Amino acid sequence: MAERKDIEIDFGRIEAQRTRLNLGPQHPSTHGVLRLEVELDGEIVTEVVPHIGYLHRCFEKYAENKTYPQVIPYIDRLDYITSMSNEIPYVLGIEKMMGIKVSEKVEAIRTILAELNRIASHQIAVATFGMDAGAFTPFLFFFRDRESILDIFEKLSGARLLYNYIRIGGLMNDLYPSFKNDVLDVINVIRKTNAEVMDLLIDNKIFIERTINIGVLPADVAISFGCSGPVLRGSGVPFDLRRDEPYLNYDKFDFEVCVGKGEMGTLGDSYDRNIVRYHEMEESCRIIEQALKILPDASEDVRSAMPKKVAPKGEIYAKAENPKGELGFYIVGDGKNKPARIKSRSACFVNLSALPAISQGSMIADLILILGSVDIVLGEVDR
Amino acid sequence: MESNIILQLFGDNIWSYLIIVAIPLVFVIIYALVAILGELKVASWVQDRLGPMRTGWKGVIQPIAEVVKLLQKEDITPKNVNKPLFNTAPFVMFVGSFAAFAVIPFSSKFIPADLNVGLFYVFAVSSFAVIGILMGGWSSNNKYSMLGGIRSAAQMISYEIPMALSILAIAALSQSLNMNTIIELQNGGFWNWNIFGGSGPWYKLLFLPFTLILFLIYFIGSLAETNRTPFDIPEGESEIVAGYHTEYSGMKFAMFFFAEYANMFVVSALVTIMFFGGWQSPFGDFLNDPIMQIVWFLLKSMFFVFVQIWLRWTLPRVRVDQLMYITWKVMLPFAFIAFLGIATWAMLKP
Amino acid sequence: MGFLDRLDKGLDPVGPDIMLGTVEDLLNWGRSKSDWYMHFGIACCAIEFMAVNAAHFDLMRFGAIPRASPRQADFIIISGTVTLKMAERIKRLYEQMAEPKYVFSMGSCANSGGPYWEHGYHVLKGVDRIIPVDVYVPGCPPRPEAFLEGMVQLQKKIRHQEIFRKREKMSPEDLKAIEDRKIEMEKQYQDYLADQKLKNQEIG
Amino acid sequence: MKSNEIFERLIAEFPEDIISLNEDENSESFIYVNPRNIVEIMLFLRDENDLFFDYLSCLSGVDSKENLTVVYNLYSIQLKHRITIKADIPKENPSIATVEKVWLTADWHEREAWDLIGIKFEGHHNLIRILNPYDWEGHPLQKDYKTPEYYHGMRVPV
Repeated sequence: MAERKDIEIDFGRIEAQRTRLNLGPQHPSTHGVLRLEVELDGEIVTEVVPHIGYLHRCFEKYAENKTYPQVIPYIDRLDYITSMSNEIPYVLGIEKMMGIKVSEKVEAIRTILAELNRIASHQIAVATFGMDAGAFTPFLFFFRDRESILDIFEKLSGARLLYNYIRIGGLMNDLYPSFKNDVLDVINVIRKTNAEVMDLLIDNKIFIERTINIGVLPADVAISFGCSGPVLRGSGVPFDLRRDEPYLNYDKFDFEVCVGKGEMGTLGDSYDRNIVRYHEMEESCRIIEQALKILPDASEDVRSAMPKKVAPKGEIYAKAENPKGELGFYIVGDGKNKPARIKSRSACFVNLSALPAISQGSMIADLILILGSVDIVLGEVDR
Repeated sequence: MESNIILQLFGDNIWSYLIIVAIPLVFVIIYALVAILGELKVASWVQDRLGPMRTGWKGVIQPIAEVVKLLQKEDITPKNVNKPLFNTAPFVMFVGSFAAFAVIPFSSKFIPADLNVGLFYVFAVSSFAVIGILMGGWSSNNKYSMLGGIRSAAQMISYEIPMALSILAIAALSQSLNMNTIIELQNGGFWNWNIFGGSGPWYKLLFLPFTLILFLIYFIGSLAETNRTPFDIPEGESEIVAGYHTEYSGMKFAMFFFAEYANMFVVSALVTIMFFGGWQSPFGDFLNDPIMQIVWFLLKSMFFVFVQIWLRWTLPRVRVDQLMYITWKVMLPFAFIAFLGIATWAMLKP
Repeated sequence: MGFLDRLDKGLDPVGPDIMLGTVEDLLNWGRSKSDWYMHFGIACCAIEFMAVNAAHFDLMRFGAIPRASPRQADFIIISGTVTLKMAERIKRLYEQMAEPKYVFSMGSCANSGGPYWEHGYHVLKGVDRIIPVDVYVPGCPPRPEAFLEGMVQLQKKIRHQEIFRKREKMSPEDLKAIEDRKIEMEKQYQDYLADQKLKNQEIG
Repeated sequence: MKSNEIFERLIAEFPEDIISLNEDENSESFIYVNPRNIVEIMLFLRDENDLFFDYLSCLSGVDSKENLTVVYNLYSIQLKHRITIKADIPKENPSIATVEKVWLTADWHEREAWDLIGIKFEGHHNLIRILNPYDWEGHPLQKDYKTPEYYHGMRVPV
């Protein structure tokens, strides 16, 4: 159990004025509207105070004022990069409260879409991490290939970013005919780009030197901070809800939980968190390939299990392994058609709370990279 | 006198000198426009995009639109800046890079000022840029600018030392600091360029590693000198917004912009002069008349400008301490060794 | 009518090789073709804006180049939900930009509050409540094509602007309105200063 | 470990503070506890070898008309079991001891619960607003919350 420590730096008798620098809320690399109040001693960061809430969009207030199906669009807008995955814990929670069983095809589709969205999210994460390090080109390579994933989502749901596709007890509509081929094509494209980015960015000596040994997050501290997803796995903890508490049909697939190994620097540094994301893209491709095999070809009514009236009673903490980490919804239903309370436990919010602890004593250029390796989306932090 | 066609044509009077001054100025402006377009287009090419397409044919007059726009922009002098320093910094920076053009030989018949310490002079005036950046960074009264200015000063001063050593080695090899002399010694085709040890018998190739090291050291140093990636930490966008020119707008910013591109050309020209034969044709006397010499010189220099742009869009950025590590602990020892090697070759040379 | 439109329409050329245009046309052309933008990415729309920048849509085709510093930007793109906590920052950044400056409001949230219109206790219902907006791009989030259309519209707007409007040509009402506006702005500024002073006292 | 076993372990250790266990098939099983000894209970849950709840998944505040409730969703990464702990606190004096010393993640969760619901966490080192501006008034997720008309001169409702 690591205690919170105040780092005291002894500068002897030198009296130097420290700079208080305000990074954000509008800054090229705070990944949105995060504001970091940084105290600098030359280039060394002595204190980081995150100020959040610049994108507080009152999600929980909305959840109390909308009916259960109407909440789903707002859930899309939490972590707007991973809308498809966001819907899954909420929908699973309501289905469990109401005792709804969905068909095998619906589960397989949900799995495929969640994994596709995981790839899209990790692409952005690795890309922006590279951009923080000054490499602009991989960012555009990933955005180019992310379009092919978005095209599939668009053909399914009609929207590019915020889908509202996974519904309580089913899906918005059935797959289109060439879905399988599209997905297989996308996997090929992704693998090709990943190999390219490996050469261009991740194996680059400068990049490795920049990212190793900074922002080291030991495993026990990570668990105590409640970190999840690639941030926790980067510290070497093989915790993945897909394997530890299987939902959908993840228990049927053979995949590896990627953990950081500290092969270049220290275990749990920024490089490890990034490489975990990189390898997870490949694992997601494998899951998708297996899921496509068990996906039934026959078309069926994916809306058949959808309840006429959604008014569950009871309370549940539903969670799922999102690309960013564990996204949980604590849902309280009192038998009316509107939730009494929905609290979203967002992975980014929790992961970000570890930032001050791991960035003290680093340089200001490293602070940006550490923030990039934590991979936050402010929509989910502020909700 | 014989190295300057303008003086031969128009005589030794004030008008000739004005023309001599005007030619590099016009060249800098045209070159900067081409380089800006090149930057945009090369970046787009690397990133699988098209780049500017709507301004003229394939966007070729995009830089002109930029200049027309920049001329109209409001020129903000923020309230709490140190006004004299803030207003002079861009000009100091531009003068620093433009002054270097005085000794750059575009051809055997055109060199604005044929100084016998040309190499030394270029090196001296290009340090002017440090003062400009530091003035701009400090006077802006902005923490990002301040960080950028200080970083830049530290970086440029450190990188000048290994660069100076490689210049010294070339001076030892050519026994001269005069640009034209250095280039003339490299005549007779690419085989006699300094990168291959200058003119000499075959065993000059034994010293090839030393010249290559010197070339790399000079080129890497020049990237740091011009604040290009991977050493663009003074204006590293992801950390300190726009670095030392965060607070500058309109034409003052354009001066910084121009100065940066002019600096890029100066260092590329120096690489060409010192290692790649300057205006010499690569094929001996073939196509080596004064007009073609200009073409050769520009081709070689622009190639290195292109390499700088290309690197910028490919590599990540290094950190401040790594930057210092590279210069003091890697480049400096190697520069010493290479200097000794070249000095040996200069003594052995028949 | 702008210079290039006149070219398109083929209005009477004076001679075979002479094109007539005013200085204003040239200046407007320069501003419309060289748009350096500052991306104020806030929420979902920011991701779509990044997609606009990427290879598929490539905003740079229109001459738009990103700048990180507001001083060097020509227009600012507000993409996402503007919250009350953020509003003052947006206003300050807008004021730091150099004239002539333009504002893009991207997405329903920035236009009007969007889906957070009804119960959003912490959401500003439209960024045009604090800064003047030139182009509204609707959508939640707008498709990249919609944004590109907005870009074209902005260029059209810039090309038709009158920058050399003479004061003597203005009617007395206009002049009076300008004077009134000046007085009003001065008053607002004094109020703002007093407010800041009060706030500083409270904090300190 | 099943929730009833956890309940028995707890009731043996803290006979006065554990109120009830609620089990339901389609709902989360939760244990009501008395708020006054919450830190000791949490430390017990975290440090016992067979319980080992090292991971605080979520901490939420709920306003249920009569009183405010603090809900702790606990999970054990090593043993892979979960439990929900609930503590009711009165609306007039909504305060409970902080658990930030038990799990570091509770720091921000508690600040959020203070900001949105208005639960005071005694002993928290920095209990200030986190999502709303620092000079915001009221706690928006309370059932009787009224949206302010103006904030810094900007109109808030439509």
